Amino acid sequence: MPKITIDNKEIECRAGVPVLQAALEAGWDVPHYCYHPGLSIVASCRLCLMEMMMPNPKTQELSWSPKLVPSCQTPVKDGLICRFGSDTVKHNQRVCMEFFLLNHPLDCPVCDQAGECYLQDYSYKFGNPTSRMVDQKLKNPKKDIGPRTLLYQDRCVMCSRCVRVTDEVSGTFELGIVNRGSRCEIDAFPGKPLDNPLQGNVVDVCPVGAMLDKDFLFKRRVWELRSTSSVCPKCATGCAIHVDHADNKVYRLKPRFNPKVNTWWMCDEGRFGFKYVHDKKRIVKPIVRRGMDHESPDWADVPDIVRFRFSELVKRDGAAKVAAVLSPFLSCEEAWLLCKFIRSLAPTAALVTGLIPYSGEDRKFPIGSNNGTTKFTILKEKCPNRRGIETILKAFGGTTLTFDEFCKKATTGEFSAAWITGGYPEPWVEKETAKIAEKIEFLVVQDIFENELCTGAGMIFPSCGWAEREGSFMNAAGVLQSFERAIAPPDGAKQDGQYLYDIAGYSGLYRATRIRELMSAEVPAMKELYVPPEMPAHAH
Amino acid sequence: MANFEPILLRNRGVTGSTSLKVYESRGGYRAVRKALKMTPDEVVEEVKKANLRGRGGAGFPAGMKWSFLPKDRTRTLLCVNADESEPPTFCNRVLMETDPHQLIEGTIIAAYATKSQIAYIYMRVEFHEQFHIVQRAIDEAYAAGYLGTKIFGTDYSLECYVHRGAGAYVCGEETGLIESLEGKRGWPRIKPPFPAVEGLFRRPTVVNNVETLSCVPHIIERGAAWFTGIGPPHSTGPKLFCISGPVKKPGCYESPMTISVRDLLEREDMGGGMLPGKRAKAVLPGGASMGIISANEFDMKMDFEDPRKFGLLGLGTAAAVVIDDSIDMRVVLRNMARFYGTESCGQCTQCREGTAWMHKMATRIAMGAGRVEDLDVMLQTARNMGMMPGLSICGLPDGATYPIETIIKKFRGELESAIRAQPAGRAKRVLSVLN
Amino acid sequence: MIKDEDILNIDAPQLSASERLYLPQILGGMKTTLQHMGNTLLGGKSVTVQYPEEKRPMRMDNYRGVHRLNKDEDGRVACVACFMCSTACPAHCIHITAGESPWPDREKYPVKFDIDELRCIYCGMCEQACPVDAIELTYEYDLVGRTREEMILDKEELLSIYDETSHVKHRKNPRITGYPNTGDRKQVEGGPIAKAVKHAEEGDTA
Amino acid sequence: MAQPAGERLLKLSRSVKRAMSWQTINRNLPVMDPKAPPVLTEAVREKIRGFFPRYETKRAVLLPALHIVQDALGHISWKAMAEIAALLEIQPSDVIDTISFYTHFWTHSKGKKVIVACRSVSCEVMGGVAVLEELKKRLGIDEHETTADGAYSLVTEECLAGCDHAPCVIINEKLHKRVRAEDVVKLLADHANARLEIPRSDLFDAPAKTAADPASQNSQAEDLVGTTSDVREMRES
Repeated sequence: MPKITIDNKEIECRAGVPVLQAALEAGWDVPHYCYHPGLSIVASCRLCLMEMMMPNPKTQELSWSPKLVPSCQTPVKDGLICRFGSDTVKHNQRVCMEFFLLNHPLDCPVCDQAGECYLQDYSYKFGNPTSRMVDQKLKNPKKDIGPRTLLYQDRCVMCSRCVRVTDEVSGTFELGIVNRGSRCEIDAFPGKPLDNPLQGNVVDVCPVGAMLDKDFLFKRRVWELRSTSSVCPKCATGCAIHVDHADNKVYRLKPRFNPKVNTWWMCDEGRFGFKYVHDKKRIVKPIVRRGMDHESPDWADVPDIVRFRFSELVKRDGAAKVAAVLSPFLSCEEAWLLCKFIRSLAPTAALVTGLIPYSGEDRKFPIGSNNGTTKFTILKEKCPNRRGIETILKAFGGTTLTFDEFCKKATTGEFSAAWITGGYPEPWVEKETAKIAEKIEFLVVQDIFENELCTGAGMIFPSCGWAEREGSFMNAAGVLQSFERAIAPPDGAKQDGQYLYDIAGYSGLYRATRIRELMSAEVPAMKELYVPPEMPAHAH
Repeated sequence: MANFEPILLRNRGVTGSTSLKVYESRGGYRAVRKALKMTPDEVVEEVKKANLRGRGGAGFPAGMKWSFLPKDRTRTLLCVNADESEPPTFCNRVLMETDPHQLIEGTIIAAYATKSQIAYIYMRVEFHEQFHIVQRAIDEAYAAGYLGTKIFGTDYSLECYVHRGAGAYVCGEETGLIESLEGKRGWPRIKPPFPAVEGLFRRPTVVNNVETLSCVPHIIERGAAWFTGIGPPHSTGPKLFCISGPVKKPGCYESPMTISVRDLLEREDMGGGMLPGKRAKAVLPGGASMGIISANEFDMKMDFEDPRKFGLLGLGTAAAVVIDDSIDMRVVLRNMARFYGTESCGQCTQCREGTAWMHKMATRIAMGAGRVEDLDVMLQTARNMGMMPGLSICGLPDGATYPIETIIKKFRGELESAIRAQPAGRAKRVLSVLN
Repeated sequence: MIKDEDILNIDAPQLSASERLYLPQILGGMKTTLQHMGNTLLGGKSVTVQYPEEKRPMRMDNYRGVHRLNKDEDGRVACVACFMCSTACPAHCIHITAGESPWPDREKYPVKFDIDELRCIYCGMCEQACPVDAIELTYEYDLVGRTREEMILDKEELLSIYDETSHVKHRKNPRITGYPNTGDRKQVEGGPIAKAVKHAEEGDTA
Repeated sequence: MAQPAGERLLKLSRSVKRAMSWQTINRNLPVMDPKAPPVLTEAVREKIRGFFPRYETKRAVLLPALHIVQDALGHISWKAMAEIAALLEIQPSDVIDTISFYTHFWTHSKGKKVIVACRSVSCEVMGGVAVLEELKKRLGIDEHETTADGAYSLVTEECLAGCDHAPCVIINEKLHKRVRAEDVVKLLADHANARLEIPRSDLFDAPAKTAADPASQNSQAEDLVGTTSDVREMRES
């Protein structure tokens, strides 16, 4: 680990990073626009310039170099001495901020970026309060550069991050820079809009309000949003994300830095795939069938009903006639609780891995990259926790089945009681699968939307969207990540974990961390929860 | 040195000087034969000894540049910078239209010294005639076996292509030129890595100016000692000086770097004095980017060192334009600001925004709606954009700073009185219409 | 902690004999009452007003009554839906839904703009926060309603209050965010500076 | 996509005309008809391919290719850009990126002859402004415009490196030296004012072999959709 000295303070930093990154991680707030740790370095914003000690070419004596050097372009080297606190550096920052704001429309009140805008933050911290320019500002119209993204050209600071994202991350090259000098603009070729599956990252990397998401446009001011750490449930990659929500509503998802999984990026499929959480057609109440009637019991009575029905059947038909289908949308904790419950009543019950949804092929980015150069992958496995469920089933042992095996056995009437969990955002029960409902005497269906199994179900539980639950997912690469609850479940519904907790015989409030402790004692693979390093503000 | 025998321009005025036959009959392609008998390192050493400083503007020694190439390189490329876009410079144009074979010979020697396989001549698109002249000369050289595979019967092969630019000043910067050659926008690259290590197509690349390369055959032929004997020790060799503006004989003249601006302006074998009825007020002595000198500074020596003493950036391209006293200094200021405003590439913030802002202010001043404080803002903006050693990727903003700063500093009285002579409140009214 | 030496004990002042009679004070009070009575009976000048038929004159410019939403010169809502007022509101009584504006000179406008007048504490922070002076408190104080819902004023009601009050209390300082002089660059004849100079020259001769 | 391309373009151009400050340029729609025949002839393509061996990457051929296309078509239309991109195996956005950087390339159709007036400091000192004004007056057009008959386009350039002959003007390839305002009429009337007097190299063609034909190139619609600001159209501001 090289040691460098910034502003007379010696810090230890990671090898191979630029001085700027080291300074940001060590707590300095160095203004910068064009630098992004996940993109190539262009050193064009000239805002992160620093003074550096250099040997004099003639005398070899160390002295402050007369030229300010870009800290984003200078790699750390043991013994490097630099400073950000000197007057020259500060003067340059002030001057640069004036230049950045010369042609900026200053329309913060109507700009969606206001509140998380680097231009605002840096102006407050490093800039001048007034502009000396009295002449007319350059004005550019906004551009509809893609089906999901708008470009407000006059707010642009020409950091070219967006262009580099399309060049280096997605590999689709839709964006380019047109014109030169102060008339430089970002643009796409007409008819070749920004529509790649990773295009949302362009909005994330934009340090100002030039690139905006049509989906979030004008919906909320960002300071009203609260951010919760979560994991994207849309595919087995399991990108670390932030769920931004307000008033019990999810407004947008943003990627969260995770060096092991998604680095700084996420795909559009995940980014805009949260809408089902607010679907009006969701199941929000537990439902019990009594004869031909359906009624919705009080949550307090639910554990007794479930236990009674299951134990009755176990007594009658034996423990082996019970099965639990664990959907890959369940968190590890929920799956563990369900297994625990089923096995406590029926020790030889079959545990089944739920249906794994696949769609298309794995997509690697940048397009045309191979294993060594891939920066991002969208997997064809469209569920977050297949590997977690499998790990838990393995730990429980006994009869474990795949979903197909279960269906085959169920159609021959091998099970008299089953608990089938769903939680799939898309319809998942096929005609063949629906038939098993007739063959199972007591069927518990736990799903987010009503499905074909529900008609034959003895009991229906509302499942919650992942933003309403807490727990952990294990992605396809085996990284276990926790996600927190962002919003409350809809009225009447209860978090899956909570009612499973109650049914499993625990009392009190369900906390994923507690279950994880209990679980990891039994399932050693669940011990290693990966928490990505917290990045300082403005670090990317 | 009044009767200095021209070296680079020795074929000027000779009929058919652009043809291979005439060039060879006047001693051409002797140097390259001599050089091909030497080892490449010896050629580099000779040029280094001659202290041939680059004629493109920065004055970096050419031999030194060549010696920065990595020793274990497999493929080197040579770029000839014929993108002469600095106003009011035209010496490369004169060299190419009078003596294209001299350039080709210099290119071959430089390519041999740097062990390059391909030489690209990056020529600005406005040089239409010059392109045809050089291209035809190259064709002739190919036909004669001076270019192509196994040139002059040796084992050395060299391809030489002309690459035409498309109208961008910044492509005269070496990394901008390289980017442009790669088919991209001419945005200068961040350094390091320097082109000598990683340049065109990520290979070691040498970029030299036309005039620099035209000197090379003479150094090889007559030796470094002869070359260093010309001119003062820090500024050796013959240099082309351009003069334009209202003088009797505007044009390109060759001389050692011992002359002063006054010599260039008034000597009979050079500018020949001002046109009747005109009086010189100022001179931009080294191309636009170096800055301006007023009439009482005409004794400035035109070499690599002296201009710094007069607040200028350097010698630049040694192309002087004379501004007579009928010209309003506000117009010159506007012209300079406009040039950098339109030619800034837009990569670095200071340059992109600063040059455009100065253009706006200078235009307003020139149109008679300036304010005295605009001069101060311009001066500060110019400095904020970065004076040497610069804040940006390339030197363009430094080049933009010097003319603006020297014009405002040296002609502040004139500018201020012009602004004060405007009708009262006019600037305010103009600004109210603008905003 | 308050220290003992910081505490100052003050004894009640002793009243004099005449003060203990209270008569001068009583007489002083009676004098005012009689004066007003005399004025009413003889001069016909009444102190009380017959509210709500009559209203007392008041300082219109700084009274903090019911809100209004200002309109711009073209009669459009001046609000740009920046949410500054709802952010500043300590009572959380302003609820805005923003949308893309149908007008070319602005991009955002309030689709819905509700103020819960019962939650409002009339502190005037919304007025302070507004960057375009679109929300203002008026001199209207007699706000009544039969239900709580009625007391939530929507955009139309707030705009109609502007119509009712704007002749008395003008919009403070109409400004607009963004683009004061807009226009397609290609439509401008000559450059903007040249145009401005020409304009100024016309002014010079005039 | 049921609408015919012409209709769509017309609609698009109308929407651009109507738009004001918050005008939105739509990049989702192609501005060219994908079914229209290619604008680059095989001869032009062959000429471009001839440059491939000179450079290590195909992208590096972009500048020569643009010169060739501009010489053949008079300007580089959106369709031409897309075809060049396909030929050089790069993205069209890279082509517009490069084109827009250089002042020499035109995305709009231009006249048969392009007059480039120098406005550098030497030319301005020697009276270049008067020449430019005279040119504007005689042609009846402003900078960056084309005469109605498509004969001339007028542009300005920062320096033509002909300062010893200031003020100078280039018409197509020919440099006219020491042009005085009173010479302009004669200059424009001269049919040979764009002819180069020296023998040409055949590496590049003489420019503007074809006349600007607005109807054939859909240039009207293309002009309207063009980039929002243009360094080539930078006037006094």
